Amino acid sequence: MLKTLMVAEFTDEQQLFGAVKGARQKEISIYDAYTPFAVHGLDEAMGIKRSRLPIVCFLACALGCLLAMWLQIWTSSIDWPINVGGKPFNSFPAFIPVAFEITVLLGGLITVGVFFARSRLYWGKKPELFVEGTTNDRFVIALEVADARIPRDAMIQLLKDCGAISIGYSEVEK
Amino acid sequence: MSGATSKFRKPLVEGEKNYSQVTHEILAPLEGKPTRGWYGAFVIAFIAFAIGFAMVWYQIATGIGVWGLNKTVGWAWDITNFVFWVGIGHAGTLISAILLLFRQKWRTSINRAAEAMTIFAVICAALFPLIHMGRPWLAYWVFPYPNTRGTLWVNFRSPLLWDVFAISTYFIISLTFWYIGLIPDLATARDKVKTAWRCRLYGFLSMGWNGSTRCWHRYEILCLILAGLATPLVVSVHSIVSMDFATAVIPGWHTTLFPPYFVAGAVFSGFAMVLSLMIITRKVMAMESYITVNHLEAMCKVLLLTGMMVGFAYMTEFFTAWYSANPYERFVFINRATGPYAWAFWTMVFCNIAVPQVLWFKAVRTNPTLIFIISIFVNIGMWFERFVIITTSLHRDFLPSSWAMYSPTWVEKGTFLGTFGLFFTCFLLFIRLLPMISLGEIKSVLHFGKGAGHA
Amino acid sequence: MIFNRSILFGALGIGAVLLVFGAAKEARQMGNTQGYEPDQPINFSHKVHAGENKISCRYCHYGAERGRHAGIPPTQLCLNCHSEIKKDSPEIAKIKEALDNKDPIEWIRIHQLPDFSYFNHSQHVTAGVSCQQCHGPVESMTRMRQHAPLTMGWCLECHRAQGLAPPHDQRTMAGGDCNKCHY
Amino acid sequence: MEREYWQSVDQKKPASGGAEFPEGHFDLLSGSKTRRDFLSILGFSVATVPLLTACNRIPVQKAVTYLKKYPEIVPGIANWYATTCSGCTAKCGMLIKTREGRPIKAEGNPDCPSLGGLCAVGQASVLSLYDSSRHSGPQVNGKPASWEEVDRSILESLRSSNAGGKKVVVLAKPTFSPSTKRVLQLFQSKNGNVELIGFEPFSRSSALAALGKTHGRATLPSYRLDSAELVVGIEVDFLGSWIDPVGLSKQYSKARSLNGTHFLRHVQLESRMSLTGSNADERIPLSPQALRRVLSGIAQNIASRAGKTVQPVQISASESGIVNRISNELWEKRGKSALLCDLNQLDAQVIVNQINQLLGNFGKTVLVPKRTPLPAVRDSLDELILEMEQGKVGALLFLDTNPVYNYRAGERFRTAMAKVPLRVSLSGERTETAVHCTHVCPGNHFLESWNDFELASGSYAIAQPTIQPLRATRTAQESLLVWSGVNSSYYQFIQDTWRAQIYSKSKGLSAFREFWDKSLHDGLSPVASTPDSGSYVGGAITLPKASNDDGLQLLVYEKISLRDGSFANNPWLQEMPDPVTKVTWDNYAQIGVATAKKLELEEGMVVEIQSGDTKISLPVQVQPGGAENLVAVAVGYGREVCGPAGDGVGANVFPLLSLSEGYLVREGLPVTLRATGQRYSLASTQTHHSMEGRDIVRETSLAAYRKDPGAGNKKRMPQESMWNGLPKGEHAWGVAVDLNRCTGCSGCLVSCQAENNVPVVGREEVKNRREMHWIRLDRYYSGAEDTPEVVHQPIFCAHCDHAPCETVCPVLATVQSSDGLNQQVYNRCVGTRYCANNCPYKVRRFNWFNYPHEDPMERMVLNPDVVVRTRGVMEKCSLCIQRIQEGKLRAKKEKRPLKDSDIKLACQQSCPSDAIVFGDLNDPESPISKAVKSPRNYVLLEELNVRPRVSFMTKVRDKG
Repeated sequence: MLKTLMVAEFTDEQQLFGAVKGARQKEISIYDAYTPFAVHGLDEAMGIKRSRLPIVCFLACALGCLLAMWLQIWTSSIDWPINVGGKPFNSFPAFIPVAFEITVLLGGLITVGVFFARSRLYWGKKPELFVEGTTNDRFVIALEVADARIPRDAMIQLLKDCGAISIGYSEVEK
Repeated sequence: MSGATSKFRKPLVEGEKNYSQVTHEILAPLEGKPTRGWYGAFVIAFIAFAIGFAMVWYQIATGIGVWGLNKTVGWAWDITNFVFWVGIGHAGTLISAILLLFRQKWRTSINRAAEAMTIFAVICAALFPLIHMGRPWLAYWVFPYPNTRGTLWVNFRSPLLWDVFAISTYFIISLTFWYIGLIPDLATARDKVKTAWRCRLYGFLSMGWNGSTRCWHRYEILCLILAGLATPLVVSVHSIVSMDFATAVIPGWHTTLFPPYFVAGAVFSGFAMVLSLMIITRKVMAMESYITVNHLEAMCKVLLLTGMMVGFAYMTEFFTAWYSANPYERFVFINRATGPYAWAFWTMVFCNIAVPQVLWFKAVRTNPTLIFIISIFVNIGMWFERFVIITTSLHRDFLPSSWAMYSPTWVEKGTFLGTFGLFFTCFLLFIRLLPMISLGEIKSVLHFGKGAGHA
Repeated sequence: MIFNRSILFGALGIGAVLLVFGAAKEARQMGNTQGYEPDQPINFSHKVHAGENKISCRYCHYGAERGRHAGIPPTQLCLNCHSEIKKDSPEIAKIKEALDNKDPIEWIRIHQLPDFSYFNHSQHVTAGVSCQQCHGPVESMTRMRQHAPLTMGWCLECHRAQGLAPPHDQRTMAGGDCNKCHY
Repeated sequence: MEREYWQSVDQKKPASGGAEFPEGHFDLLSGSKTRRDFLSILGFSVATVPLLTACNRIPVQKAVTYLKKYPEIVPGIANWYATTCSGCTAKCGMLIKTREGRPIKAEGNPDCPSLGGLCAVGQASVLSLYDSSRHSGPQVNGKPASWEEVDRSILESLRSSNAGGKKVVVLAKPTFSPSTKRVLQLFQSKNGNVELIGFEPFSRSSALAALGKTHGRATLPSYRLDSAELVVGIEVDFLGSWIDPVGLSKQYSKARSLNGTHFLRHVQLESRMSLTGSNADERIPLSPQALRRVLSGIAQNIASRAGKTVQPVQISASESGIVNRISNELWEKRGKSALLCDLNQLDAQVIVNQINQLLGNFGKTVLVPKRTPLPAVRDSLDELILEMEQGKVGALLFLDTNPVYNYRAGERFRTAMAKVPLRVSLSGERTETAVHCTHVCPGNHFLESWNDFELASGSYAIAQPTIQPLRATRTAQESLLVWSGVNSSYYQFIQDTWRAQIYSKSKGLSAFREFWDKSLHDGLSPVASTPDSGSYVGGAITLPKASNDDGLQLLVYEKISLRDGSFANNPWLQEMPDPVTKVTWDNYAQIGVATAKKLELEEGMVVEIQSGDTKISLPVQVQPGGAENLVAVAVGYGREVCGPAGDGVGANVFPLLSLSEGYLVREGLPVTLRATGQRYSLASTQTHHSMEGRDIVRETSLAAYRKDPGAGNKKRMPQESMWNGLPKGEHAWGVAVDLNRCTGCSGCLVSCQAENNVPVVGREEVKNRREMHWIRLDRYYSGAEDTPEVVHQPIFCAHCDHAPCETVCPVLATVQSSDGLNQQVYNRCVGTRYCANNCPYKVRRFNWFNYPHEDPMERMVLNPDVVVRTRGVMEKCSLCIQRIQEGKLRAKKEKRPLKDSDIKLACQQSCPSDAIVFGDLNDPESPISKAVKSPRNYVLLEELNVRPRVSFMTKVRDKG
């Protein structure tokens, strides 16, 4: 199943902001916007829900911390307790540095992994580019045509008003 | 885009540039022909690297005895170099992570190169704990993995083991952070370059990045998370490195002051190295408009501050030794300042305390040549700091019968040279292969301080 | 299409995990010669001697009770019986030849502990460890085979079961200190 | 007790600029370097291949069986044989441990007069046995030959020498062996005109002659220091190398042990700082000439007190002060004192005997043994050289003598030798003399031979072979028997001697066989002739000649390790640090601090020492406590053909020497010194000689000790701990070292080296401060530079309960055992050296390289119960864990609990002064528990709270 998108191209992030605001006003669902850099406030303007990555990170860190503590305490005082310099088998304070490192390591790696998975990014993926130069100096908005409550002409007009230098259609898999 | 410059903020990028120009200028080295200077530098760096490789090969094939160590001084240049490189490796992550958290926008033009420097420095650093082992081919024994020895695990009480975890974590997280930062720029490069293999390489590595705002949203949060993780990591890594010494019983090592002292020292040496590199790079790669004098000045201020922190730590060490009335501790510090290695101590004091004081003057802080010279002094001084801590404490400890002197052999010197070779080889390849300034970030601050009134 | 790709990636992922585990398992076995069963210069059968004829192990391996090494018996010891029994066997002829030429038989060593571990047979025999506990059902082996893995973990299994620290019976306490075996 | 300790002599000077960071020196085991390195690199590359392909199988190993069953050999079980050491004249009893037929360790025999002690030389003799540069078989004119050929040719030559009216000279080391004496006499009687000449490079000829003159028996005196209260030594290293160092150390330490009622006071007058002098309660440095004057003064003083008149002596005021003080002390302790002297001057030795006689010491503290050596020793071979030059000598046999190297006119001897048609060397070792012999008939190593000895105590000792000769060698005595036409083995011959001479004296034993077997088993005959006071002949007291010329004078001495140079090819002894100077692998010109200053010399400067026309070059070693105007040089160095370890090490000092009245002038020879401008750094294991005011060796005076046994010691700190203790084991091993007994002789060091397969690293590596000895003897000076006090302290792994090394090892390669040992697991070690850095005692040793063990002969000395460590791993004292395990196993097999007396550490066993106590701290009755409770006990660096299991006992000096 294919979905039709209306793709407009701008040269300035302010114009894109205008288009986003306009589309939201007209209740046109925005498929996505594409910018060469992170334009501050654009995500809010588009009404993107705040990512839950911090929660993922917290859980990953907690997992790392527990895993590291368990590994250290289990190996040093349960699986094979060995007298090292007369110190107690469970030398808890000495286990903090490694636990901290594993916390950070797992926290970081798992969060990054989840980010890749959630954003569908993987090595060798073919990029989905509607307009050439999106990664250079073009600011692009893709609107979903099918859901729109206003006619296409009005949509085109809206985009033109905002300063679009080109407008086209594109089809993506649903 | 108006040209009016703000009275309060200096622009972070100089001159009138549009986005496409920025892309073009920063990606220019990727496809342009390397300059003669680059080739010259690369050949020298590679020869140094080859020398280092030969030294390491020879040492592993023959035995640690080819170094100048002895029964009393069991660590000297090896661990000095290790701490030196780890210290240098701290600036990158610090610039990226802490300055990101503090929303210091001036970091944008230097963070990429600084992070790259971190990674290469950590590689150089990690080499030393590996080759300093008597049997480096068994280095994997430091990892706790199930084995047929009934499972014999590892000693989690050993600071050296903490080091293993700290350095590996630091390397992996720094690499990840760096790579995450590179993805949008790799996408830009993918869409910009013409050469087929570069297209394919950047295409593969950029993971199909298309600048989607949904991704940018998560991406920004991820960067903040990683910055948040990396900041305590930086502090923990050098604290742990310092614990190699601080938890030992040897007078001159056994000091609770070490963790903050080492972290300050690491920032100090890291910024010095960033300065040395950036001043050359901006000149050679014609990036003066991106890495501006303002950047240099900001870094100089950090240098001055951390330099004084380090100086304060030196004094505190002496005070503690005197105040503790511990005869061994006192002796170590008297010996440091007046013993056979006094020249190393005073070199350290001169380079790390005296020289940076000239940075109080703005004229100095804005003169790249002077900054370069100062940064080199600091680099030397910080190397000597580690040498002084490690060697002078070991060479005369508790029982005078075992007191001994240490002097390096050509193998140690060659290995140290080799790490510089490795570092610069990597760095030179980096500036030819990857965008050395973060495009995405520089574009977002392009109008900063120019009164254009963007968000 | 996305579905197909997920399957592909899933399969690749599982494959990678299996590979890592396989490699780790293989690595654990590195240098382990359990099951080693080489041809010996003389077709000596423990099954015939120890199994069918019930000759005590310590008749030939007399060192086991007294010393560190159980020892492969001196060539002459074979002839204690074989000067009468099966005199004409070609295998026995090899023994006689060795004795006559003063050219000792070179057996292939099966049980090899690394040089850095000290093992004393008499210590274990005194503590009541039977030969079969480590060497397996020797009395049923036609050709000698390494029964146990002879790894440190395998040694420790038994030592731990015996009790590592006092209070224990002095005679059987095994001990778990490194320097029980490593010095 | 705080005292001022000063730094090493060189440290006192301002540091010379820039010298601290010299060009890195890299010279690994120079000489045989390139090929080995190439192979090791190759090996490294090849070794990586199977690792990478991960399919390596253990290579096929062959098990080669014994053909026959030898009832005495059970693989893995050691056999011990009693024999007698041939290292010096003392003839200490030895127990040789053999494994699978190979001697691997020498220990003292506790049933012998040496009471179980054994010095470094005796310990190292097992390595000499496996010296692959020993002669491999007989040679004629430098070509290998069979024994039959050699015998035929020698017999022929002897006959023709006789026919030509020339005489046969046997130049033999004087022996106390009854059978060897008989062999020599037999040879003399069977071969016509035979002259026996006794020659020893560093003989006690004057002492022998003096005793012959005063007491009618030309023998070496023996002593009972354990019943003396005062010993005065004059230039005599009786704890190190003189007559019977082990026996005297036993007596000395017993008499100073603080257990008995009296304490042996020791006053030493000497020129160089000897080991003995370093242990003295009072040491007075005097030049050799001054020593002679003082000795005369003492003689005169004592004689006048005894009512005899002697001509007055002219001495300075300060010298007469010394004379009066010493004489007073001697006179006060008459009958309970002993005057020992090693000046090689007949008059000096005679008056020493006379003084002892006047003091009534003979028969009490000084004894005259009944044994006499054959042939009578002489220092001069000039007469023989003359005869050789005149062509009067038809055959010359060298029996354990090497005059070309160690005769003062060795060069002249060598030229004269050429005139002798038959020249036979009977030494097993390669000697400079054998090179110029027509026939080399190598004798066995003493561990391969039968022999017997008459001891100073009057009993008879047997030396039995502990291994078949490794080479085609033949005991020298057997060769002489063959050439005397006797068809019996030397073993038979000894039995005959014993049957006739010794068995006949025995009472109560039924058969000779029984008597022989018992003697053989014990190493000692049950029969003894007690030494007595001799018969005093008296005679007038003639004072020795002493010149008043106090110019620069030479003193030659024997080092405790190499002695007269016979052990020069023994790497263990070459690498043994000199107990006083701590220098290895070299001899040197030892000069006192004041003299060095006067002559503007410093350590490491090469000087030329000249006497007459001869000169030698040696580096300077500046010695605190050295007398003024003295240059002391050790003999035994500068060997040329002895083998790879000894060749070219140091310089030969014998050619400088001269004779006076037939005696070798070993002390006081006037010499001149000239700096050559070259420098040479000595390989020293200790470069800093002051305790820096630290509380390392605790000591006190006898007077203070009598008041409070804990004097000089501090109260033990309360043991605070953050942690609850971990489970305690069945045993708790501990060691206490009595610093009052330890003399610093370093016998323990070599014993440990032999027991634990400690590698030899060579001169360059010692210079790099990488010696591997598990036990080191720290020596500190304190007080004035010219009259320093010296302390010796053996340091080895302290086996801390809270060991700092353990905490820092990342891979658990060093952990604590249940019985409190700090275990080092070599095969787990990855070699980070963190443990060594964190060891406050610096006792850990790292294998910087693979140390050579390739020599198949030398490998045989390795202890099969101890792993040979490869490069890259840390090692250290294990408290002889293999011995502890062996003791445990023995107890287990005998189904009884382990007693700590079942186990003796290698260092403890051989200690000639019983300074080391080892045992179980869990047993309150054990000697160690008692030692630890002594008020004299302390642990080193107690404030670190690492809780070492090794503790020390304070040193007590009688300060008068």
